[in-house]
Amino acid sequence: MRFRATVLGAIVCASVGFATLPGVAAAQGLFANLPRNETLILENPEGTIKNAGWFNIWAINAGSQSNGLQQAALDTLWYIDPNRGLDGVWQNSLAADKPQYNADFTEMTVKLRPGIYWSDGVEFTAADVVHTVTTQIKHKNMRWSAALALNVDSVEAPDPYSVHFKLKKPNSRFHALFTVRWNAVWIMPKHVFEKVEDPLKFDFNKPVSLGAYVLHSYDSDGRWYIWRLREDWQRTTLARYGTPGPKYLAYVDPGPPDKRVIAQMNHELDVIHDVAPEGMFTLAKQSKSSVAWFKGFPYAHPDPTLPALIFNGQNELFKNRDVRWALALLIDIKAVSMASYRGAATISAIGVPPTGRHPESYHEPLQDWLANFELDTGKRKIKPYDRGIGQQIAEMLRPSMGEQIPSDPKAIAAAFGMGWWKADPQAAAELLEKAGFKKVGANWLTPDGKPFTVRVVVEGEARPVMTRAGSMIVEQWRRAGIDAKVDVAQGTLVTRRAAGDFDTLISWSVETWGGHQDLSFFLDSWHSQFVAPAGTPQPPRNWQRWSHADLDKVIEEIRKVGFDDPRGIELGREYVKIAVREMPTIPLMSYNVFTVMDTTYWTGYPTAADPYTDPVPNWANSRAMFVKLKPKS
Amino acid sequence: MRFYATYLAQRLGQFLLVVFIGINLTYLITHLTPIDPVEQSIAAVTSFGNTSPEAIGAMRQSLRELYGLNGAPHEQYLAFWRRIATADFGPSLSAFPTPVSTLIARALPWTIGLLATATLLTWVLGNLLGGLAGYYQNKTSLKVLAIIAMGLHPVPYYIVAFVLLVMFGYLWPLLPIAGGKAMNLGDQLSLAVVLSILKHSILPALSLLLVGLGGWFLGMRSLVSNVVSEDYVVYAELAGVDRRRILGSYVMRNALLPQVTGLALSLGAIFNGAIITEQVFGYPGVGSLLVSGVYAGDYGLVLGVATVSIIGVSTAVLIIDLLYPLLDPRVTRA
Amino acid sequence: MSPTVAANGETQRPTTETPREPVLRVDDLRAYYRTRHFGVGREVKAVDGVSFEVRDNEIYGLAGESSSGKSTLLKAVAAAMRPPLQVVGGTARLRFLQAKSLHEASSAELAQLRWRKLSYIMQGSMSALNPVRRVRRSFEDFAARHLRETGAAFEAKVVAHLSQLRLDKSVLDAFPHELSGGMRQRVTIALATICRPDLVIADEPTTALDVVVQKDVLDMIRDLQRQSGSSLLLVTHDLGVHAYLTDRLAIMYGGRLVEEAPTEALFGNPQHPYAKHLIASLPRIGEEAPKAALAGGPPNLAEPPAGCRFHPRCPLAMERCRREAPVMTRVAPNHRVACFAVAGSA
Amino acid sequence: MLATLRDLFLYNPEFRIGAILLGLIAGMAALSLASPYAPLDTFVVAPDLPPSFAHPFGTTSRGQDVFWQLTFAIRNTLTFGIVVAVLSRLLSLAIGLLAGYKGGWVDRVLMAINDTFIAIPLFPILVLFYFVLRDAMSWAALAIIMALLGWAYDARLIRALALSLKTREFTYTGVFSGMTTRELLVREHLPYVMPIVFATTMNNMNWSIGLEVTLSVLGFTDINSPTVGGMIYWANQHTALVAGVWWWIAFPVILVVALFIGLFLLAVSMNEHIDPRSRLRRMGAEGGA
Repeated sequence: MRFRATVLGAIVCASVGFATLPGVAAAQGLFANLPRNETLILENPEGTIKNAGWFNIWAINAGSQSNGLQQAALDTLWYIDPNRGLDGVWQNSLAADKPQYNADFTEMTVKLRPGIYWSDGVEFTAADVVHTVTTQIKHKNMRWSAALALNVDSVEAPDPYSVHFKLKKPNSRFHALFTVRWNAVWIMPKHVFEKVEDPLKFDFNKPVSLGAYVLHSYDSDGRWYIWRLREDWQRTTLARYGTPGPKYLAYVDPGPPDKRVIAQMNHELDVIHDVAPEGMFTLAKQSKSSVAWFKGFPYAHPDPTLPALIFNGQNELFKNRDVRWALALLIDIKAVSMASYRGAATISAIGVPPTGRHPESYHEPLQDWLANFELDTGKRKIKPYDRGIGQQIAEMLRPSMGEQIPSDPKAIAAAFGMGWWKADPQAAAELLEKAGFKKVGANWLTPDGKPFTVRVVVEGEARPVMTRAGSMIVEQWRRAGIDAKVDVAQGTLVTRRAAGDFDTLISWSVETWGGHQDLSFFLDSWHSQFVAPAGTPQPPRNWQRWSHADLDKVIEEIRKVGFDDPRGIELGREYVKIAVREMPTIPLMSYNVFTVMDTTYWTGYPTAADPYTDPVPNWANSRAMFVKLKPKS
Repeated sequence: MRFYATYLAQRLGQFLLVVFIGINLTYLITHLTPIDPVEQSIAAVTSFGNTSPEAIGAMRQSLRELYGLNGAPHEQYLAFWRRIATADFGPSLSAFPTPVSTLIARALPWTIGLLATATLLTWVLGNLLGGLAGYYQNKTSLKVLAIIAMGLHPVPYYIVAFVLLVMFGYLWPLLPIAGGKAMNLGDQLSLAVVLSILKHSILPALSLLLVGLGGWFLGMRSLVSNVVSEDYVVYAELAGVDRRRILGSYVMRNALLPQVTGLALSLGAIFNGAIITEQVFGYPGVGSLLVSGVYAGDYGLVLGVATVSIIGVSTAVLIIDLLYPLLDPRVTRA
Repeated sequence: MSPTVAANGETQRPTTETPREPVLRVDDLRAYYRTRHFGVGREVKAVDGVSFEVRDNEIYGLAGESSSGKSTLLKAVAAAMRPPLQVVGGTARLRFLQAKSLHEASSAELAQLRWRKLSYIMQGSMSALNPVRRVRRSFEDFAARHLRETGAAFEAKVVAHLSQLRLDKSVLDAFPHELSGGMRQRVTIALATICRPDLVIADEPTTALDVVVQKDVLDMIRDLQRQSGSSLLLVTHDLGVHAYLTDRLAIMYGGRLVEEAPTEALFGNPQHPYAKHLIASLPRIGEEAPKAALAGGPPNLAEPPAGCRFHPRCPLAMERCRREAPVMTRVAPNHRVACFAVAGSA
Repeated sequence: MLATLRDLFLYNPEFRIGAILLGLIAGMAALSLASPYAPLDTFVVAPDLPPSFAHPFGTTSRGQDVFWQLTFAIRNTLTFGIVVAVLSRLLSLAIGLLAGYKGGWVDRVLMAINDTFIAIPLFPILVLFYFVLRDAMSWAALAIIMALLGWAYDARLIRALALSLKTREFTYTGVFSGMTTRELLVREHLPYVMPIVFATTMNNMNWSIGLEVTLSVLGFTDINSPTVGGMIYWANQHTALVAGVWWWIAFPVILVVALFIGLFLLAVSMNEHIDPRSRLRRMGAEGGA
């Protein structure tokens, strides 16, 4: 008996221990010994960083980029804000002025901002820029080696505050390399790197900052990084916008979506990078202090990125424009929007993100052209565009979402997008028949009599929203008699996308500055010169491996006009029209990121009401937040 | 002791076989993966950055050389065994240029610390209670325990872990739901650190305990109720030998023997646990390292972790096997 | 082995004239196996109304073919019953027991007298010892409490006792599986006798052993019994052993005693037809004629035959035997038989 | 056989409960044939509705009726478990009997491999397989892989039994009457081994289904064919718990737990039926009362 008693006793003790332990340790919250009201906690979507102690961002694929390093500690010549920007979209950061090109775009001169210092007290000068360029050209495996080597013939610093580039061939977009859209070529500290013999093997720990924050501490297991505001933050480029609010920045890995939601409900995560829509709605409902880009539905911040259904242009089935169009007309975008974003999507019929300053330059001017666009189904001519679909989505949602849904048409267009292609199975069938397909019973057969099989590659839980969009499209195609299946690629998506190992793919081959109408950021890569032969890896971003003579002409002309030349926009519209006629990808919607911000400790987050920058915290541009955030009093 | 020698030889042979087959399996599978580490690295570089197409072409070439993926398969295989022999899995592709061994070395303490302790605790507790339940067959308290065990035992581990997570992380947010210890505590050992580590390990450990307990409990219970009808137990009872002595030295002692073998066999399953536990509770360790390695197509890392886990598990099994004769004097004769 | 051997064994036997209160008195004891499986109840009347007594300083033998219920009887008088075996009637009284029957004694009281007063030698010594425990520890477990000695003194006592069974003290450090069958049997005997209990109950103690080993083991048992003065209740189907060792002998058939008498009397002049048959079937040197085998087999104790349980096989069976069961009747001092044909109407 | 089953059902509570649970679940699976909705179609009903008369188990955020979705899920999951069990039984029978009967080096080699499969951590290997096969990892493929990995433990049991059978007379007579090994194993030994095979089937199903659920919950299986794990996977994708759509997770979990307990109880009761010692204990326990 006593034996048994002791055992049970032990169990009781154990359980009591379990119960009390939390109480004991509860004293320390998420962060031990860090003043919560001076700390801004942000999600780093990279998750847990495997080699936490690596800060040499110039070495390929080494450490983390968005653990605060590129947002808070590094700097480069220019920034283009994806939204309105603190004082305009274009920001001269380390550069004192815009880039000056010579007439034929073979030389670029940069004037640098004086009085900027590294966190170890050394002044920043042109020598650092030159060293950044020459070092990466010398060591060909560094992050921007290839890009620089390809363009730069020579670089020198006539004086400490100016840099002069000679280019190998004309390139009116060379400065883009040094212009932050998410990231750019970051400037490295000459006085540190000139001492290391192999910059590829150098971990740059602890990093010397050019930005307003320095590394305070980090987790050797890579789950969190803490950055401290520099005492001499006035000697950084951020100073001219005012005093940074947070004394500490903590970039953390909060785990999967539901854990992120829980964390913010417990006020232990100020900025969530992204969650599933349901998580967003939950926070909107249950967490009074949480705010998002839009005050109400659809909440999410539209990134200047355009998810689309991408055809593999080298797949025989999809070489025929009519087939591509038929599949497009089998899509009910309303259902896709509901399935993926629960309606919180900004749809776009054309290959330009409906975000930032793009609608005014592309979507709005092209509405009439789209409305009159005619498609020959072989039996008849139809006008597939329905400019009312954004409106219809809003009406669909109004019953459940109520006054959260705006009523002003402009607001609706901004939130839900303008028009899209009317689902038209009849026309789709006609197009398929025109392309030589036959419908036997309920199923479509290809011209050579095989079942019409389409696999749609999606990424899986890494991008739930895109996965859902893909599943919905598959479902619609299946209902139309096509043997469609979802193919969850998980981590292999990137490889398979590059290798052209897919029928169709939910991804994006359209990314833009957002704040600037220039499309070259992605469009240049659509030139036929970059389309890899089938079976060989495809350079980014022309994943559709599709080329068209007219488009090549457009691209080549863009290369020769200035960055801010209005001609650039006209050429952009040309691209849009070609893409509509050819439908190489089926544009769906902007990549709306459910970035949620907790106002318990901080106020002044960027929102649609005050769109001074992109709140998505892994964008280097999000550094603008730091100067606008004020502690909640 | 000739018997022991042969026994030892057998065990060692088995050990080597397990390691050999296991490692070849992982090598085979990992090298069949469609993931191209180079493309992965390039993707990581260009996913958001603005790098021009030709640039990528140039970079791809140099990376291939850098990662040494150009050798013929058999060369890669031989090189692979050479590296295993020297416990050098090369640099991690997803954490280039940090060596895989470093990553594993960093993760291993977490996994071992959590799983080893949880498993042993479960085993001891499960056998104790099961033994008692088998011996005192009509103690209600133990009957209740048996029913609970029966209910919990067959539930898949993920579900138990998940339910715990929801209960204590969300419905009643009492315990941390991610990480091995509180952030910004510093790495030097202090009471705060220990407490924090304990606190973070409660949920994972509890989940492992709940799931493991049932099996041992039920197993031990039926073993004991078989042993009590053995002659030597009956005889000892006839001799009026002290009940506790009978329970301890006669019943438990003999019933435990198969359970020890069971422990050895279950060690393989422990590593399965590692992956799920670490995924569900965001706990650091080799399990999550493996998954992330697989996602990133990190050959070196995946191979390293799989290899280490296989060697680790089989070593543990070996140790138990070698200790077994001390527990059961008959084994080396059999 | 033959009764002649037994006969000269008899000469050294001190006769016990004045019987005082017996060590063990069994009265009309009934012990049944009651099982219930898949709802079907089953009752095996393994011991069905047995009475006898074991006196001081005697070796009382109990013989019978397998499934005659003798081992069950033994379990019953040793209070070694586990379900489904249970005593349904009668008493088994031990002299040194307050309770009027073993089966009413508290487990505490039993624990008190076990091994000091009442010990047991198990059938099949192979499995009687804990396989993972050295012999020494078994002795400590079994005897230390009663001998009230520890350490060297205790050890010395054990070693001395072992030597009486011609066991070297090295066996103390052995594991059971390291000992030969004979040694293991002697170890169990040593275990059972070291406390010099009043009554030792032995169940087929030598069955597992080969004849030669058997003989010295038997000798040792006798010597031990003689100089310890404790009584021995010995059960075996081997009449040779009985003839060689026991003072009085009872023969059991179908869960009942059929005859009881001093051993030489029983061998010399068996009364009950079954006993006659048993004795007759013993091999004798130099005889040719094959023995007449008895028709039929032992009764199924689940549904025993009515009346005398032997009647279906009995050459002398008469009408009455089919109806009533005969009781043990005195046919001579110390000689009881249960048979109408022999004892007439009792 | 049927009689035994009836007796088991009448007199053995574990068996009774287990059988009833499984019966209910099987019935549920059968209902899938009557489902008004196609398993893969989404947004066929209003999303996120709590349990009600119209939707006894509520509806998912994908606009599916949880109840009807579950009928398909449990059907696939059950089928999966059965397929794995059957395949792996065949393997463990063949190997166990052969090793046990042949003995010698055959036995040593087979058991060495056997123990290897017992000791190797399976989960990493399964995950790796998933990444190799990608969308080729249909549940059929998974079933085969699991069968190939899941025979070892029971093969040992069967071998042990075969070893004991080997020494029985009928084996010798069989050998002397010139039976081939195959004939001998099939005609003479199989009947003795069958009961154990049945019992292990239950455990094996628990094992395989458990792994399947875990894998698909982590998204490591083909999400095109609905399984219980797959449902939980989708629920997690929609952060159902924090979104308050608890019924999306609760009912699958309840169902799968019921399934496991049912199988487990059957296994226990069968074991008891097979193992005479424990049966005797049961008899004793009740007789003594």
